[in-house]
Amino acid sequence: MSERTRKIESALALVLSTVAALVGLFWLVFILGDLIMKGASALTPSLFLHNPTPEGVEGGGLKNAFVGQGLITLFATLFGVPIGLLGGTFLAEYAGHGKVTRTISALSDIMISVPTMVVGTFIYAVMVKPLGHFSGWAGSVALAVVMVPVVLRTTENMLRLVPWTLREAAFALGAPKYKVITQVVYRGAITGIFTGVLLSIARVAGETAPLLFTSFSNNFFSTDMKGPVASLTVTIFQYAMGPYDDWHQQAWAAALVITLFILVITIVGRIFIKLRYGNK
Amino acid sequence: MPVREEDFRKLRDNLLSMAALTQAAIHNSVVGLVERDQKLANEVIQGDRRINSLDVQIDEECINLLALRQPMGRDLRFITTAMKITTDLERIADNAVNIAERALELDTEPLLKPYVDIPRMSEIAQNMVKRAIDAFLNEDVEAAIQVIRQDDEIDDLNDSVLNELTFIMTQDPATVSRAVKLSYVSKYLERIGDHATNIAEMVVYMVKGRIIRHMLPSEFEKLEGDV
Amino acid sequence: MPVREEDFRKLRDNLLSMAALTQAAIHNSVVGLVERDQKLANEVIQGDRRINSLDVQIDEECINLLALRQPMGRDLRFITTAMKITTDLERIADNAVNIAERALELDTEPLLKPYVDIPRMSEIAQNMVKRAIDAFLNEDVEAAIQVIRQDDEIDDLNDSVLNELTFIMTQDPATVSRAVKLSYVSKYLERIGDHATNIAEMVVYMVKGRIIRHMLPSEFEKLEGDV
Amino acid sequence: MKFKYSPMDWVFKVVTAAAALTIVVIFAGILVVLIRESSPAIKAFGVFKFIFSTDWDPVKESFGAATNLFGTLVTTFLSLLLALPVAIGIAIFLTEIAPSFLKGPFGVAIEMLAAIPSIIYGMWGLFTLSPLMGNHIEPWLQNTIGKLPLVGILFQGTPMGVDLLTASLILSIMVIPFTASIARDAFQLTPAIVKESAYAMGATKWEVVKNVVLPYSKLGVFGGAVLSLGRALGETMAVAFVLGNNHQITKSLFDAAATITVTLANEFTEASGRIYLSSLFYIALLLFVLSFVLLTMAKLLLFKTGKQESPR
Amino acid sequence: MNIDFDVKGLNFYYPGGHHSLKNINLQVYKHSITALIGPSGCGKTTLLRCFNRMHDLYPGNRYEGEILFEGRNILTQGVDLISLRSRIGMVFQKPTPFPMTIFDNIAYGLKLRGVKKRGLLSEKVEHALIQAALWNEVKDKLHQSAYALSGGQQQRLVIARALAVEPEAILFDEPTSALDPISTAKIEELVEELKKDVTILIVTHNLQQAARVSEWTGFLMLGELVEFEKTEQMFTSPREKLTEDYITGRFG
Amino acid sequence: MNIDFDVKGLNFYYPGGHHSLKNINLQVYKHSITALIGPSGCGKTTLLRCFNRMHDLYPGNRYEGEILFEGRNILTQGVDLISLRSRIGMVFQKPTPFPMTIFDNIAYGLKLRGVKKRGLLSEKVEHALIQAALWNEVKDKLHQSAYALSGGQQQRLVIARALAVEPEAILFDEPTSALDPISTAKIEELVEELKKDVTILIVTHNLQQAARVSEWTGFLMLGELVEFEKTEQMFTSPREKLTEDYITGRFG
Ligand SMILES: Nc1ncnc2c1ncn2[C@@H]1O[C@H](COP(=O)(O)OP(=O)(O)OP(=O)(O)O)[C@@H](O)[C@H]1O
Ligand SMILES: Nc1ncnc2c1ncn2[C@@H]1O[C@H](COP(=O)(O)OP(=O)(O)OP(=O)(O)O)[C@@H](O)[C@H]1O
Ligand SMILES: [Mg+2]
Ligand SMILES: [Mg+2]
Ligand SMILES: O=P([O-])([O-])[O-]
Repeated sequence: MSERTRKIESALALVLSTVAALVGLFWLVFILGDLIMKGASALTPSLFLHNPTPEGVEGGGLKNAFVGQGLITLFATLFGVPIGLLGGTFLAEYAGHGKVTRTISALSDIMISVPTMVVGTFIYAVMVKPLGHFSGWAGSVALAVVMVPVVLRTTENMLRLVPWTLREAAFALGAPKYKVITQVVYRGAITGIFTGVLLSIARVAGETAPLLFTSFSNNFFSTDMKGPVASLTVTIFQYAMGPYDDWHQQAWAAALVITLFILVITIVGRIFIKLRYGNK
Repeated sequence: MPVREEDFRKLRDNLLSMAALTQAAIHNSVVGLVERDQKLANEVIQGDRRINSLDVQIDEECINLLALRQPMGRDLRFITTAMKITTDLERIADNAVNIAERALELDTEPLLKPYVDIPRMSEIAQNMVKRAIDAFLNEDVEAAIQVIRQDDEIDDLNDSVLNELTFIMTQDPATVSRAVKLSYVSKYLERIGDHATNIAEMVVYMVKGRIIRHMLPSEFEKLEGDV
Repeated sequence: MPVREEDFRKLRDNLLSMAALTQAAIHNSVVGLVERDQKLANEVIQGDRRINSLDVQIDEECINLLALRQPMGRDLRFITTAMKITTDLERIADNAVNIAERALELDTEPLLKPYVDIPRMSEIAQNMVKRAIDAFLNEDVEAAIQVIRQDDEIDDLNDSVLNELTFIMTQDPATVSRAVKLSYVSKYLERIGDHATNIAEMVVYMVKGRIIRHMLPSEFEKLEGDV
Repeated sequence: MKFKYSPMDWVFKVVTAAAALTIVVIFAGILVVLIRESSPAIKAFGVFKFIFSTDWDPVKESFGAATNLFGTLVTTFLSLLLALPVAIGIAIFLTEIAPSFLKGPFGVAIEMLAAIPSIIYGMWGLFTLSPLMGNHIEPWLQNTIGKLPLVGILFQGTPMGVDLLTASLILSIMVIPFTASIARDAFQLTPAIVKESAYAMGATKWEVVKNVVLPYSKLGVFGGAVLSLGRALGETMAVAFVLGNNHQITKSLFDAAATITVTLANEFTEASGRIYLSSLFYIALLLFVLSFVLLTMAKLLLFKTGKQESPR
Repeated sequence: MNIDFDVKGLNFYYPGGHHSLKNINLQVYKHSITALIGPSGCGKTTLLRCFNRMHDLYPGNRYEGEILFEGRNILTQGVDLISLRSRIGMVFQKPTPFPMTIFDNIAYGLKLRGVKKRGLLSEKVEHALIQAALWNEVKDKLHQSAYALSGGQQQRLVIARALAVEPEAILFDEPTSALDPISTAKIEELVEELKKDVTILIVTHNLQQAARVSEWTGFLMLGELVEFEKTEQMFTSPREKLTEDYITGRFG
Repeated sequence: MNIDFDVKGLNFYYPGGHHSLKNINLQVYKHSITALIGPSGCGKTTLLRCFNRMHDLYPGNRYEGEILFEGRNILTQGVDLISLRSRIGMVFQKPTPFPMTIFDNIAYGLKLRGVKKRGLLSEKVEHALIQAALWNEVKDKLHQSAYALSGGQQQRLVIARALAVEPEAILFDEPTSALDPISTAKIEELVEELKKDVTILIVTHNLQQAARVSEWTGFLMLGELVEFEKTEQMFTSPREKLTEDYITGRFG
């Protein structure tokens, strides 16, 4: 190949990549733009302050779904994060690189990618069917199940990023192991772990599938976790499928809210990571 | 890598001691001769051990510094020069011992003639040694060049002493043994001057980073111009 | 860090050349004296420049090696020893020049007596120089110790030459000037022996890593036992 | 030699170990529960028969997974086909081409695309993309590529916008940022000096990318692709709206279809009858096993390649 | 000179029976600097890590023989590793500041020992920083993260951290191999300074460094201690041919 | 001796106007080894990277002055960087094997130049590996990944890769600072060997290394070339007081 053809080939490839980038950008602008346009108009105070009106009746809001979503996500976080965190700690700090660790790590990786729909059916079978009714708890547990492997793996990875010499340095000062972990290693990985937690919240906040058959939905305001609890995502699903323009409007608005929530969390998380690990 | 100030100080101190002892040896050997002071002459002979051991010590220090500090540039030249200088100092002291030995021998014989030139030579020699070492420690090229010049004085004195002694011997065979010994003393002092000159030359090399020993006079003049 | 074989080879070659030239100088100066060969004597005097420049060159090589290769252990000892050895070799050559100068002076005067001891001393001196340098290059302590022993022979010869000359002078004042010069020649050869001894002592130090110069005989004996 | 534990050390270790074991428990739990719940259907339809049967008749209570599997596999495959080149292009643009002031914002934009929840994609697909596809793009495709021999088959039927193609497109849009950011991260792991080395030999920018950056990060990119595959495989909400949930195996991309996840989302809560619900559990089990097998294979593969030539 | 550590017939085996130290015998003198040199993989680090039993962090490592420290063998089962390690500091190849403020880094070891009073802590932190020649550079930012310091400063911080608990000895494992020459020079100066108060063992790849800082040098090869000697002796006229060949660069 | 590079009044500015090289003048002689030394941040790397215009990879860098290479100024706009760089090799601080087999690594530059014949490639690859003193160690695994080699071998591989295209000059940027002493010695030996065929410019932090391998040495400080000199002269009796102080360790 002559130098000329090499240069032309190079230029061509670069143009194609740029086009690909523009395609990606196009979709983002398209989707977000659409979402904002359609969602912003329904973004009224009453959306947050009122509960849904009966089917077919205009007006009302999604207060129940906002509160329900908050509750479910909160409890999911309370269940999932400690387990993931401690589990990740075990893998990184105690189990070394042996078979047990590798198996659990691999299982977690697989669990991260396992369809969340399956988790929904699983929780349905163990928590909803035996009791005979949907419940907020079931929703929280389902989301927690989705969260655990995510938190566990990020924790493990972040802890492994902490150089071994740092631990040895702490041991060399005469610190017992649990102190080494809690006082030195955790601190070294704190930003990473925190980001992992944030991202896992962002991840489950947008989940619909695991909630469909667990917390289900509730047209009324309810903070009773023992019964069905409304959630934004399931509500969006129902409203979008529904026949009323009014529902569609509210679905768009809810979609906008939840998307913004997730985007903010994600961006904050990324910023943390960037500050800490200086990802070029 | 840096040679530490304290290493240098130690080296300097030892060199100064060695130079001082050497000067004293020259002085005492000649005084021993002139004043027929056997004790002094014997002291010089005894004292040589101390000078020898300083020589060894300085050499060892220098080798240690070379091994342990990897000196470069000026420091390297300083240390290698120190090693070579001690050889000369030690040799100067040996010459002083030789003078002291001759002094002891001559002490058993009557005075040949009053000593005039030899004490003079001794003074010049001591002065040269002192100044050469100072020039070394102060890295002072000009002082060193003056030392080199001074050597001519001592050479001239030596020539005149030899001529005189040869004359005396031819006049009176009985003086031969004493005169030969005295000619040796003069020769020893001349040698001391040579060694001091050597030291001075090495100082010039050290400071200028160039070797002037064995230079042609013309080259030498040129160098002086640079100072 | 490794000093390269080629650096050593060059250093060795230069040292060998210097030693060979020095030996030749001793040989030629004495032959010049004995056979009244002015040309040879002049050659020695001229030839000294070459030896001097080798001295400078070897010193520079050594300093460069110290600066550029940071030698340690044996290599360091070899290089520092080489630096000190050249001083002695150069001095040996100077002594040969002195002999040559005396040879030229004596050439204008009648023969004092047939030369017997002086050629003998010259041979021993040359032999000592050669063996000392060989001992250095081969790091051979035993050979070096033999050189140190040999010095006694030359010292004894020097003493007997001096006695004889003193006797001659006292007998016949006309001989004084020549006899004094001859005594110097003998003294120069004795000095050459001393320098060769010096070299040999440094070899022992280099190899054994200990300094034997200026040791008491008793210490020295002990050391020999180790060899 | 044993390390001396203080009591707190012991407690801490046991607690963390228990937490780690939760993963195993959940995993095993899912497997066991799903098998238990689907056992009536397993008994009724067996394994092979179920997989290859195209029946999905709640009335006759005759069920088979073939249509669901077909939809799942086709959408997954197509979406990846559409997404990969674009994703890698984006990654190249981000690491090698974009001027530094663009890198940051653009990277964030791509990550935002990845963070948008799938339900949003679904809704957007339903309300915006699907009409667009049905009214404009698909007819146009039919008139161009559809006229070609062989591939033409894929573009027959009435373009409705609720079909395999739209679903795959939505999936690919979802998967693009995901794959792109993994690929970009992998690209960025190429040390600057290795790239500089190639430039220093007189390579062009594309040659550096092709010969150094891509090979250097191929494992990472491959891993990203597999993860994307897993994503696409298990995605529910993005396709739930635009696939039509029609249990059929079709030749044309313009036909509606069903995937396992869509079927579950639409029918689970309404399923009446033991066998119907059990069959739904059965396909959930199949999905679980499918993704498990796929991800395991990918892991093993990655592990093997990783062992063979990991940069030190 | 007092003997601080007396290593007698020490053997060390990594898991799988890799015999990494073979019958090591040496004495480390109190308040002296002892360097360990030798080719890569000869066991320098392995030997160093015996002195504070760092090997016990990983399973399957086995010691034989004795290291007497104040007359007691620290290699026996019953030794309290936590208190042993709090008496013998260690500094690693790369700086290992903890993810805390500068102050907390230094105070960490003290807190482990139960020192809680703020005043006492401040005092000891200051003292340690002064000892480590870092005080002037950090006194205005004690409560900033330790990661804000440069590599060389971090390494001195780590040394200060080790010093704060007033250890009897400090083990250095190639403490400057990740640093630039200026920082290296500072650390070397500091190490020399420290020997007034502590016994120092230092592993280094760099012969020149061993030559510069240490008083005693041990040369290891293939897990054996070939020679142990006064440093000057070692580098100018070692006893063993192997040592000679190593220091003159005859082999790596 | 022929002049290979003639640097005249070179100034270099990083983006933001940081003036990193100030009026540099020096001559690099053909088939000689020239070392660049100086304290951290003095501009050694910056200077080296002017010779193959690596700075052009990043925006905002600016050259002033000239570097004549075969009489032509390589700092002008019109210069074809691709062909310039294919004539001047470069070796970095860390080994940079490409993610290919050993063979392909070496063949890479040749392939870029359009060499396709398998026979010719093999021959040139072998030749380059022999030149880089690596042939014996890798001849049985030419088709294994280059990452399987040790750090030192990788660095020699990178040198072989640079050699394969028969460059006129090779730029080395601290080529051994990531290597152990044995590998370092091998690379140094190799570099000395190479000057028979190529002109060598080497940046090093290690004075001893500059002393060992180079024939000419340039000492940089704060972006200025303080002294440029025969290496022996530089290390035994430099002209400038600054140089003297630097080499004797009076300052960093
Ligand atoms: N964790 C380990 N398990 C098994 N063998 C090991 C382990 N660590 C080191 N070794 C082996 O023990 C020997 C000594 O290793 P050590 O790290 O002490 O060498 P070193 O002298 O410090 O080398 P370096 O200069 O490269 O740091 C080597 O052969 C090494 O391969
Ligand atoms: N990309 C850059 N942008 C701005 N300034 C830079 C850049 N790279 C280097 N500099 C500055 O230019 C000066 C010279 O840097 P350079 O890397 O050439 O130094 P060096 O002598 O190679 O140092 P070292 O020995 O640490 O490698 C330094 O002050 C540095 O801060
Ligand atoms: Mg080590
Ligand atoms: Mg640099
Ligand atoms: O020792 P010298 O013979 O030169 O005086």
